[in-house]
Amino acid sequence: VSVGYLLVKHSQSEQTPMCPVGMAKLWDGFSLLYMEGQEKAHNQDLGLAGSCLPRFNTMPFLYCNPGDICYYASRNDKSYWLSTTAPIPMMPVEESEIKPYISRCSVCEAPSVAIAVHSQDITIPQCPAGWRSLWIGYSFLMHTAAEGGGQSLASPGSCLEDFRSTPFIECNGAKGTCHYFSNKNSFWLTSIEPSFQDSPVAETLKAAQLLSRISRCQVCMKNL
Amino acid sequence: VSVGYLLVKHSQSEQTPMCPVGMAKLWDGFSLLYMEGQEKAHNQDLGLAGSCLPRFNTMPFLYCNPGDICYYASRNDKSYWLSTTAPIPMMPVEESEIKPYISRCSVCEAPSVAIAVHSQDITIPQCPAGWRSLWIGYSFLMHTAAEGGGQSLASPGSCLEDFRSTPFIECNGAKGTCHYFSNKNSFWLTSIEPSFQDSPVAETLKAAQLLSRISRCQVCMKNL
Amino acid sequence: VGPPRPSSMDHGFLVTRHSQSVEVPVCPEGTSLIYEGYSLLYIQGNERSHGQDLGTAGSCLRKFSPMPFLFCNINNVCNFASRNDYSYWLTSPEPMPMSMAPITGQSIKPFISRCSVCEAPAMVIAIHSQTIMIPSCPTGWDSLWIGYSFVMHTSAGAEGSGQALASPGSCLEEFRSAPFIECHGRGTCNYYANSYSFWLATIEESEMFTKPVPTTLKAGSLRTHISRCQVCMKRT
Amino acid sequence: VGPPRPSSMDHGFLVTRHSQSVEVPVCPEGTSLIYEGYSLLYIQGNERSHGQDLGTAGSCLRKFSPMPFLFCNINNVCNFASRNDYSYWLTSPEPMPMSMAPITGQSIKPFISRCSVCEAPAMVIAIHSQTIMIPSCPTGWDSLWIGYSFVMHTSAGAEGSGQALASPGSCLEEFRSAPFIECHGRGTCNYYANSYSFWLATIEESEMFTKPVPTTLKAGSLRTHISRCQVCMKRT
Amino acid sequence: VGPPRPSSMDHGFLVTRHSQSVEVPVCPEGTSLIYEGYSLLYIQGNERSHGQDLGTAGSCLRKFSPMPFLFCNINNVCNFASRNDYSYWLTSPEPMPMSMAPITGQSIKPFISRCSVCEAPAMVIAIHSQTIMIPSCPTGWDSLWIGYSFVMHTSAGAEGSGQALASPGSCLEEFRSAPFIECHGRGTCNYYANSYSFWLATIEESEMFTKPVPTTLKAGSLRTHISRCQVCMKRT
Amino acid sequence: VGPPRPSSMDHGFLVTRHSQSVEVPVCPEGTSLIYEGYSLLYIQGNERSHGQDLGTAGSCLRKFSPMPFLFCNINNVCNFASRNDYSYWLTSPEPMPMSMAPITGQSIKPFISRCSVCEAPAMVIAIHSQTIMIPSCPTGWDSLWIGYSFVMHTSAGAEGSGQALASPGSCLEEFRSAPFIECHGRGTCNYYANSYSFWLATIEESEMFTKPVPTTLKAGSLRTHISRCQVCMKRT
Repeated sequence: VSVGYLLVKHSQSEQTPMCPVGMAKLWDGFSLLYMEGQEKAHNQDLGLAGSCLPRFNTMPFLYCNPGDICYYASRNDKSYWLSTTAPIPMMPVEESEIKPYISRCSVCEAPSVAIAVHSQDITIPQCPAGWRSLWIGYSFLMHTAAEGGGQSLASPGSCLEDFRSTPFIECNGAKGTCHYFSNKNSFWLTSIEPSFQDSPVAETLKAAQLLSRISRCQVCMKNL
Repeated sequence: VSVGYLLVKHSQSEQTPMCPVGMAKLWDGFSLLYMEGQEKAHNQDLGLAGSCLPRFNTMPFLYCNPGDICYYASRNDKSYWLSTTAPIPMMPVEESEIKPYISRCSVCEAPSVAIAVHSQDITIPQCPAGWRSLWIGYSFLMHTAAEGGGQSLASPGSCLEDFRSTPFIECNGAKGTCHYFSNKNSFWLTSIEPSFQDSPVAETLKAAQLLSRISRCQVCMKNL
Repeated sequence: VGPPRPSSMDHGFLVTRHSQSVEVPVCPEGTSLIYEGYSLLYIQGNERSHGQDLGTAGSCLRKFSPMPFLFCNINNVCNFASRNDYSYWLTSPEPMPMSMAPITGQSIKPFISRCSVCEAPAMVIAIHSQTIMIPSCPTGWDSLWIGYSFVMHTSAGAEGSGQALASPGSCLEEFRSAPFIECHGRGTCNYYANSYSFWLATIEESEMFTKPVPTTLKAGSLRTHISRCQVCMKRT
Repeated sequence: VGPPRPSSMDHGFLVTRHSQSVEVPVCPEGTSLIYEGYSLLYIQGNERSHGQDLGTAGSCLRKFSPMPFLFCNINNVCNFASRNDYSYWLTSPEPMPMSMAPITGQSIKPFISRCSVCEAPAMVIAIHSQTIMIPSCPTGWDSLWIGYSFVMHTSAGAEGSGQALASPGSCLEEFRSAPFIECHGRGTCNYYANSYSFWLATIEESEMFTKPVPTTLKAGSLRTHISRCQVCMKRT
Repeated sequence: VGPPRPSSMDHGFLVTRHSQSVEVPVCPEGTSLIYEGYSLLYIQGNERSHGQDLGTAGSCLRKFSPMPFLFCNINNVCNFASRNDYSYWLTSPEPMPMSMAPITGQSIKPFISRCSVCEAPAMVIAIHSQTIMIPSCPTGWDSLWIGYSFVMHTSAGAEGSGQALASPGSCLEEFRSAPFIECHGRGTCNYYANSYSFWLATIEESEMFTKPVPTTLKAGSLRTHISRCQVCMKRT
Repeated sequence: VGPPRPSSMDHGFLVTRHSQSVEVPVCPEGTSLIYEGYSLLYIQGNERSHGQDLGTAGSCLRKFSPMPFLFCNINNVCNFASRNDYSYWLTSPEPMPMSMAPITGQSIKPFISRCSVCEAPAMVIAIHSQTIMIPSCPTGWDSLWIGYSFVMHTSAGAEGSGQALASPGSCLEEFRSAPFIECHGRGTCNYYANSYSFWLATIEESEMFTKPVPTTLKAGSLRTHISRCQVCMKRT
């Protein structure tokens, strides 16, 4: 009966997440957000299995030139990973110090399609009739750090269980180090009132108020 | 005798700077660092008179299209200005609150050419024989905020009298507001030891240590 | 939300339809409505754009705002509508006011296209003919709608995004040379001359490997070089 | 909506296969042909690139042209092949002429890879080993083909695009250091030195958190550091 | 190094003047001609632009070609006119043909502005009023010409460049909404809707710190918001 | 630093000369040395490049480091050599090691070009012929050196910068297809295939308005299409 839908879970912590009851795990790994080669970003949707890489390295790829020559870790390429709640380090971390910062993930085989729904409100949106909830979260739209990328709002990757202002970390490939640099921005859907808002009022939110404007979401799976 | 060399002084404060003794002031104004139209930055070298604009506005320019149509303040263009030491505001500032944040400048007529020399060291470099000192400072190389620009290292604009980690402020044209957003980076020449350094060691510097690695500079004018 | 369906057959495929008008579009036959919204094309923050595939539910936001997002830095500070960011939306045929001044407030509403997210019993794809003929659906697939082959778009800063050509989002029912509008956080929307829309072109079979002939098309003949497409759903 | 059907029924999953040669590829066992075409990797207009996932039907255009698209501005004017835009296509192993001059006209044809869009009864995914060993398909999944882990590509202006790593498009059957060619609106195609292809690298389990060792690979040893992959289809 | 000279001696200051017409401009009074040429604004290679300051001799190329440069890679190969690069030139008031088709060959000539590089006895600067009044030269400086405050320009890919505001290049004698044209390596030139020119705006003294009022200007009123400027030379 | 000069004549014009070798260049006749250093072309931080004009003293850094700068954020934190930033330097003719592996440590030194900053009594400019003939200096100007017309360069991320064509920095004494090297903060330098150098091309008088003929030049004939130049100083 199953036709092989995949569901990807990211723990945003050092623990490997569990697959929902009744779903088999195909593999687990590390939560890759995007990579940057030759200063060009290539994004992975967190809802697709490609964002769960079985092995981690600050430099998970190499590149080749016409003329049969390939280079590994010889230029300034980078990788970006979903991060954990480990405290922001003062200095870039390296070697085994990196491990606590990288989120883990699992790829599960699901009986049907999973989607994200967003309330654009601080209330949790309902799943459509005939769909059941997998998890609730915050509406993660996009990320930048010089280059950047984003999530499809229909994908479960756009619904992160934990909100934080540092959802991802930068690893400098050939240096073998990872760090939060201050040019990282994360973009989130906001709450909108009324449903056709024509003149937004500028706001700056600090620590405790942050959650007052972040849209909520739910990941839903079709019941069979 | 004078052939009309110009010297530009930026106060990095709310006061209009004075021209050095014996030099006439041509005009004074506000310290424009760069502007951004259609997401493309256009930089002004702080050592050239174009960086001292007689009038300030968050939107000092307009743009035109083929087909005889021009637009003022109708899209998301920006301007960036050297800033003062006024404390970083919590919220974007607007209207008369902006004034204390914008550095002032004067354009002076000089008898000969002025240049910057950089020590790449924490000691102050000497002026070449036959040149006299105008001011000493810190070696300001480049700035980014999504887009960005830089200074010619031969220009007096690359030698800022005051070092700070927030040397410039962003003004959002049509909104009429200015703010320090956290993606602003300033780039400075470092001290280098020995004179041919082949393997730099990574460092992260905080508050009090900052000056321990910033190169010093001097602006010198040819004696006649 | 529609009559009961044999749930053991549906796996939860979604397809999004955009009316390119102020009317909420009806779901194609054989599919049922999940929710309706406003047609988001892409956003741009910190000079970087991020697009939504028009065939997915992500392009149909339940609520409209000229600034539907905020951004946070690593120091636990978030900024809303305080920088020069952009959102782009599909539009209705509403003509711009003669003054060409930016539109604000409630007068934005007539410009924004509506959309519906519909649940389908099977996969939905787009087929492109690369000619002015409408392509047929493959055997065993049924037509949902026909349209024009929309492939990418750029605007401020030459940023933009594009459609996956196999997605129904690459087959827009209406062709317009200005299919989307730009909105700013301060509550204004407008059309700009550097908004470009890119469409698959028609290619004659015999001219596939010959040098393309540069052509400028003007009002009246625009559609002569635009590829047609059909959106098809697997028959179940 | 229709009579009861067997649960193993088709939902219309598509998978695209690229031959990286002038031969049209056969559809993998268990799948059936929808249509065939030419292997489009990405286009670039107004200096902005837009890629197609090689695992989707959007990467298989039925017709080839060095300039398969046009663009329109908001004043009802469309331009075809009149500005400096690009298209990029997967290639065959055909060697470049010694002169390295751009190729034009019918001599382009031997360079362009062919593709088939195939309908599959279930989901098709790519699995990457990040070693030089070919990974196994998960239990209950069957192999369609094996290949090398292709992740992204850049060319003119350091623009480019990439593959979703779970998509079959990220598993190319042939490894080449120059897997794609650049074509221009004026009817020429060529390889350029700043065309880069990016591949997943091999990583030893024990070296996951250690500093990578810079390595330069030359003809003969290229494949020693390229991750292998397998494309698998759920057995139904 | 040499005998004593009069202090008012020449040091070799150069100033470049652009006619924005097909006539070679005359050097301003008090300066003498070094050479004449064609008015290059900027080039764009590998999607990156590089501009010349219009006040310097670098903006006056003695010869015109739609592709005045070539590029080399590290393998000792140079390519000329074989990729999609651009050059941009100041233009004359020549109107575009009605067809809006790209212009080629000898018909390009009437569109390209001419320039003269002149030697001056002292420094030459531009002064901008940021009002519609022409600013005076400082005491002791003489006027060379008056104009409009031209500050930057963007075109394909939102790339472009700009003028140093103290350079005479930032004071263009003619205001036009389309002051430059785009040329391609394949020998064509044209105007495009995303060619933007940026000019200093007028600012009322009393409104320096107030929120700007968005304005759209159309034929007839264009000049009401454009800052004026004067180019001045130190009297010696 | 040199013999006494009649100081009342000099206004302090500086000109920078690059040897493109490991030898410190001598100052041209009539000028005197201010200081010597290493030939910086441009830096790149946060994916954005910033160039130095090779004719100015800013391109001659007294000290070399693969990472000659640091950056600070608005929270009073500065980072040195901890991110993936770049510096680019003019090079000597030293051939790369066969392995093409990045060079590190003291073996970097033989690759980096040296420079001298010299004080001149009058203005120094570059004149370009746009032919293979060396152009003459204008009447009343003396030659300092001859070279090849270097106009811009791009590398990682298609970023880069360029030379003002009136500056002596646009006239490089040696032509090489790889005139500069890339260095990284972790202490490595190397040549990369997407490092492009752009040069003014030769243009026949009679072909100024004709369509350029695409040409690929290889070792041996490279110089046949590169414009020549001369650097001239006003005679005082």
